[in-house]
Amino acid sequence: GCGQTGLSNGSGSSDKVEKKAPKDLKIGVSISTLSNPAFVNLKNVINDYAKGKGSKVIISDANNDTSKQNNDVEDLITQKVDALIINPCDSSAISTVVKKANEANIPVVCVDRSADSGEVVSTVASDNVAGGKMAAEWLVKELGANAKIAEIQGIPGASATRERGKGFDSIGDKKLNIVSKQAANFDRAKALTVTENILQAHSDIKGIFAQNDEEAVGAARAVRAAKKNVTIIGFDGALAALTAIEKGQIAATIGQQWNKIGEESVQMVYDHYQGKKVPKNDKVPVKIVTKANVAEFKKQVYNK
Amino acid sequence: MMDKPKAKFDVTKYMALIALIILAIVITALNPQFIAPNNLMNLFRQTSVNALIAFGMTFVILTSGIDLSVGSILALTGAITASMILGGMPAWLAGLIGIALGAVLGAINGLFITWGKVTPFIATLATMTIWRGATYVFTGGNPITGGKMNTSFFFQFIGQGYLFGIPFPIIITLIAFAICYVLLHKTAFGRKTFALGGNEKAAFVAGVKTKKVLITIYTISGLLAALAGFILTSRLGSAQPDAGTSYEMDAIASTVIGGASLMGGKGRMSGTLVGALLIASLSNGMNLLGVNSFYQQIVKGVVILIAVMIDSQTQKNRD
Amino acid sequence: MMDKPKAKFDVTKYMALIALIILAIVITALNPQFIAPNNLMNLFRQTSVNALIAFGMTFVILTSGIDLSVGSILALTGAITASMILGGMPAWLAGLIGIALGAVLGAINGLFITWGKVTPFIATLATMTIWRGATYVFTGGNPITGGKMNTSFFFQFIGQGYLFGIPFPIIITLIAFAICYVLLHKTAFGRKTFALGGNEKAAFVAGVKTKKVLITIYTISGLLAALAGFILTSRLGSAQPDAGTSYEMDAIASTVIGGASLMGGKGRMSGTLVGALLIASLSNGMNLLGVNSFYQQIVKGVVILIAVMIDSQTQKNRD
Amino acid sequence: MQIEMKGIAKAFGSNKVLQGVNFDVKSGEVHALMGENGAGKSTLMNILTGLLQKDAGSILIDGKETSYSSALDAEHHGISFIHQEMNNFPQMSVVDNMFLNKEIKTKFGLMNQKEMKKQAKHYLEQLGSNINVDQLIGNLTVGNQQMIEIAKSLMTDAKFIIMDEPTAALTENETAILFKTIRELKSKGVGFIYISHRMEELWQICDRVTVMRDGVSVNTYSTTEVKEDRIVKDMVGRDIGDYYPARNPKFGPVALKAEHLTGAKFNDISFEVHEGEILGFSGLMGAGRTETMRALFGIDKLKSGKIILHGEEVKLSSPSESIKHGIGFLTEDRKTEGLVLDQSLEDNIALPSIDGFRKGGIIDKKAEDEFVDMLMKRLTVKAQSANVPARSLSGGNQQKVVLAKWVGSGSRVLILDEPTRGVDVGAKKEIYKLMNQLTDRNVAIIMVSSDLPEVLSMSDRIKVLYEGKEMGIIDAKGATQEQVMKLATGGK
Ligand SMILES: Nc1ncnc2c1ncn2[C@@H]1O[C@H](COP(=O)(O)OP(=O)(O)OP(=O)(O)O)[C@@H](O)[C@H]1O
Ligand SMILES: Nc1ncnc2c1ncn2[C@@H]1O[C@H](COP(=O)(O)OP(=O)(O)OP(=O)(O)O)[C@@H](O)[C@H]1O
Ligand SMILES: O[C@@H]1[C@H](O)[C@H](O)CO[C@H]1O
Ligand SMILES: [Mg+2]
Ligand SMILES: [Mg+2]
Repeated sequence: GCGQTGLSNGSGSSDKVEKKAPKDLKIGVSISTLSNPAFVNLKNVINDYAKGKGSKVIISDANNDTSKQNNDVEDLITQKVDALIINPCDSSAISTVVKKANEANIPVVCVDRSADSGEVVSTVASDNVAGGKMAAEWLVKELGANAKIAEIQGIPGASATRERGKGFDSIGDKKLNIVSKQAANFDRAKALTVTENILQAHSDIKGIFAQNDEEAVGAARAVRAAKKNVTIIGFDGALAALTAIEKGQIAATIGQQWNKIGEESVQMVYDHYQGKKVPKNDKVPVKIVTKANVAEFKKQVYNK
Repeated sequence: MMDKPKAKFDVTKYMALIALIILAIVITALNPQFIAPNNLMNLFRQTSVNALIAFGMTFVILTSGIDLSVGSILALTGAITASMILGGMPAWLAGLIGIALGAVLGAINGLFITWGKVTPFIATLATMTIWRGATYVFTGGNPITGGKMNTSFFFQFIGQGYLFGIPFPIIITLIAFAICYVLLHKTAFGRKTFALGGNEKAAFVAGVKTKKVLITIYTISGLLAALAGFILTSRLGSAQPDAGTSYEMDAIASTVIGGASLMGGKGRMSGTLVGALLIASLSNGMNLLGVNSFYQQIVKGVVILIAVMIDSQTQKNRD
Repeated sequence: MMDKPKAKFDVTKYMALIALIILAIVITALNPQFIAPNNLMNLFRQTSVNALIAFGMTFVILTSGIDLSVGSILALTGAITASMILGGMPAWLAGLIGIALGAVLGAINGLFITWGKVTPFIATLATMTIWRGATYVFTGGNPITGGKMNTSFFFQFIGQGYLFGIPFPIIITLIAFAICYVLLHKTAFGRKTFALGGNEKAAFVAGVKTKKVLITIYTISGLLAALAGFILTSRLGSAQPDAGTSYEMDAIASTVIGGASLMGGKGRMSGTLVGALLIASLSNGMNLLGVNSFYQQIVKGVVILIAVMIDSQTQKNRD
Repeated sequence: MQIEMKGIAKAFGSNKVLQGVNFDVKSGEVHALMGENGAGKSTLMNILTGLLQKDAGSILIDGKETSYSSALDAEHHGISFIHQEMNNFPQMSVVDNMFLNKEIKTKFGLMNQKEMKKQAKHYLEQLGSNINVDQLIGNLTVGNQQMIEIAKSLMTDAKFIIMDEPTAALTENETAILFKTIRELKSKGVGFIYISHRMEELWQICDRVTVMRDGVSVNTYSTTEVKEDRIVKDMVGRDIGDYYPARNPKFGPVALKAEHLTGAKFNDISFEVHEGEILGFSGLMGAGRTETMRALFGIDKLKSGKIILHGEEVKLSSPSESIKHGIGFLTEDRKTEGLVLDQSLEDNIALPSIDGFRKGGIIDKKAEDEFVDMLMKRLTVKAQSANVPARSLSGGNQQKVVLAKWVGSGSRVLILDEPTRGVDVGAKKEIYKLMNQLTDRNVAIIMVSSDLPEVLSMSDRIKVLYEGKEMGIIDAKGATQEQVMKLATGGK
């Protein structure tokens, strides 16, 4: 038999869009997981901002499962949403549904992580590679060149793990002495155990780079319990980490501006429907947060 | 004296189907989108990966076994297939090799269980961990994607193509269903599977080569998991190192909702298909209704429980 | 004519212990840090959460049951306890209520299994999903932390304190072990557990109230999971909504490595403790040796497989 | 004290097992309950002790209508039941088995192991036994396991003890000790209900005897005024010659020859069976007959020995190979090894032959239906249809289903282990007729049986085993029970 493939090569970006006001928009949001406070916060920011402007919002949670996320997005397309804001579990695996959205002429905005292919209106994310580099440079500055440090990695294979690792190692491999790299899956309990063991094997480490703040908080507990003096830097700027910085349990974190990331991703949708030109790549700057500027960051990002 | 009336219509056999129909009606009433042809196609496509795994799981569960390693087999074979395609091998060949590898991994489970005398739960728990680790080692933790995977028509067709307007994964699933159905219900092998599950000792004494049958069954399970992995890789355009995590639970749930008993000896392929559809409809439907994902889990658990309780309550001859 | 010799020393009973000792020697040879008192304290503390859950699992597995819901019970009770502490309740009272709640959740499993006639695997698979969903609903996906949790001495002491230089979680675990050991091996209840697992019908004929015993056992499992949750919450200073995910697998593995049979009727509390130590030593040791976490999984799977295969091969009376 | 059971009736589905049984027993007497396999003796006792509920009739204890809710309830009221089938926990020690659910506790609620051991030893010593109470009960001989069951009922201070075939597994020595114990307890006022197939025991130990047949109590006698032939007649309802169909064997060549078979529980067993012959295997429980047959058929491992089938040496390392060579094996326990109880008669009957129904890989359902139909007719299986689960049939009909599957698989050598165990009188006779039909068609049959009259009447030659060794072979014609029993208990 002769088959039709339906593999048209995505012609998503139509130059002429039918203009729509925010209150006429139904926005589908697919979040990679809601078991991470960073994303819960992101979801809330998106939700509040969009609802505040009168849009309808439908949210789904992929539970960190790439194929569930594809199903979720398909189901959002079925519901004829006007736009999709996707926080991909994985940049490569999301591409096929992005293409599907393209076929259905639904504009897509990626948030926090990008899509490898398919047409997206915009990608709003922190620059993870830059953040990784920033963390390494900061450690070099604080602890001096060749300081012994350990790297606690995120979920193996996750784009955040790869990118942060890549950025960090690009500097760290040369200027630091990375004695241990262990995965703790972005998980606090896992990071606690892993850190306990790292401290055992390398009792003389001076610093730890944790690829997210959950891990940083877990690592800090291990360090405190072992009564060691280790400089910890996390990644996220999550509330728990900010509190820990205030208390001096964590030295620093690479702060992502979640409020900006969330709001801008929604704004991209609005701008698109106003016929405005939107930047393909919206790199929201990350900044290093230490005791010195934690209050300011907290105010800025969480309004607290 | 033998020409007594045929066994009468047994409603308990159709509990899962009735539940599925009721569910479909309820969801449709709340959101008619549900039965839009487009959504049905989505739904069936969303069912396919789990259904394929569940078909294999049905054989396994019929023998009172369990296969926890399916998700890891899916991931490992998917990754290897993807890397072979990237390396330039024709996609059909890479797919075949991946599926054959799945069969081998399944057979290894069977060997541990029969010759190694390890209970299925532990044997497949161990291989689940091992193959997952192997997948991470093989991929270095990175998804495998790009290159020829984006250009091979065959590869893309498997997960994303249409034939006569029907998504190709659905067609593969239906073919697999037909084969499994015949295998289980119409062949000597299927009979032996049932006999073994009903009473392994009696089956052995009656000449069933129980080890051979068991190894074959775990081989089928591995093969189908790899086939599911091929489809998934094609759907996602990428092989994820953590693909298939906890898929075994959905497959087991589908099988059990479809009327199979974890004690073995009881189950039907059509029941499993219905069970898989029910689970997929639940997610799809709740997504359409905009049910909060947290509540989705609760609802799913409750539905499994109710389905199984109705089933066990309507069985008279339990224990 | 009847004076048979006493049962001779049975090496198969100590397989797990021998494996643990060999493992410890190998790791120490590669990195002497392993037996530093400091690391041993770490190791034991790292064992405690899994060990507590595994103690409960031992009762469950002895009856040929399984409890997949322990991780979810841990998370839900942990979250509720934490929020009560935040709300101003004294930590000891919140802890007690959380643990009691764990017992209730366990009892619910028992009710589904006995009165609902749902097989343990499915019943606890369903409640695993339900309680996890409930945890997410309750926490909104956010960890519960801060406030009084940071100031309550009692609360912090549970997971982080020391008594006579020994981390308090270790002390709790040892006490729980002693109680479970006595309960299983020295009381009538324990005898009934064994009997029920060995031959449920005969136990019933002998007048054992099988339903009551089963419900009690799942209650114990839930209670210990909640206790583990309390310790974990205190250790982390925070209740995580996804805490305990897949902890059931480690608990089952510990129990089985310790010599229990998933077919029921066989198992010992001391074996489970050894099994839990073996699993913890494996992670701890491999971390110390800087083994890549990908390979860690493979090694863990292989070790489980080997431990269980040695056990099943040295058993003559299998089936 | 007195127990009276009046007009007791009980049916399992359509199988009316008890249809009006009257029975009574008083303190200080031993009242025997006799009846063929399947007459309903065990069922009656299960009803008395609350394990089963009666459909009709009444139970009076000292004239007061009573019914027990459970075995434990009955035990609390002084009625203890030593079951025919071992109800124990092989993975648990002797003392744990004895005290299950009656654990002695210290004041802290813990088990008082020391005291329990002491008492366990004490009760076993009363029976003249000094079994090590710490060892696993599964490692004991059947006889010793039986002893423990008896000790268990001594423990409960029972006022009435029911013994369901207690001596079936005991040696003469052990039996003598048991009888001594019974007499002692009797003199202390304990009453016994004593079920046995051993006729001579009636006059050794019993005061009265009630005979049951087909679920009805036929007669009750005082043992001092009744003779054996009367009881046999009551039991079977006709002359015994009538009961066992006559055999007119025509032996063909040797079908199967076993040489020096040695396995885990038997040593150096040799025999041959001819086409058309029924070779009986007799011995006490635990003599190793079943083990021999299992190893021969390839279920268990044979340590050494040769098997020659129709003149050619064969290796039978698995049942499937034995079946390929035309051997069939009806196992002694049809529930655990003979049938897949929840599957249909058709599935069960066709199982060993299923590969033969393949047509292009698919089962030819029509041919299978015809095959099963033919076999069910030939073996007169009574069932609603071939599609009902095996579980729903009566024991006798279940046994016929197992036979049907072996007949259907074209067995030329049939091993029948306890072919009429738990089979009712009518069905029993049909099975005998069937065995005759099979041997008429030159099938060779090896029949293991613990039922002496059956062995004597149906076998052509009788091989006797004792503790895993062969004691000799006798020509069944003119052989007596004494002759066989003597060999079976180790005498020469
Ligand atoms: N639970 C049951 N379900 C169905 N049928 C049963 C059940 N228990 C017993 N029977 C049937 O009831 C009949 C009587 O069985 P019972 O065990 O009482 O005989 P018995 O007189 O004790 O025989 P034996 O001398 O062999 O022990 C048999 O035909 C048996 O198959
Ligand atoms: N499952 C078992 N576990 C342990 N010992 C067993 C088992 N089955 C049989 N035996 C033992 O093996 C020996 C031989 O038993 P076997 O069953 O072969 O005897 P038999 O002559 O067929 O007697 P019967 O079948 O009447 O009990 C006995 O000592 C018996 O106690
Ligand atoms: O940016 C997010 C957060 O850092 C999270 O903690 C892990 O995944 C990353 O993508
Ligand atoms: Mg009986
Ligand atoms: Mg026997």
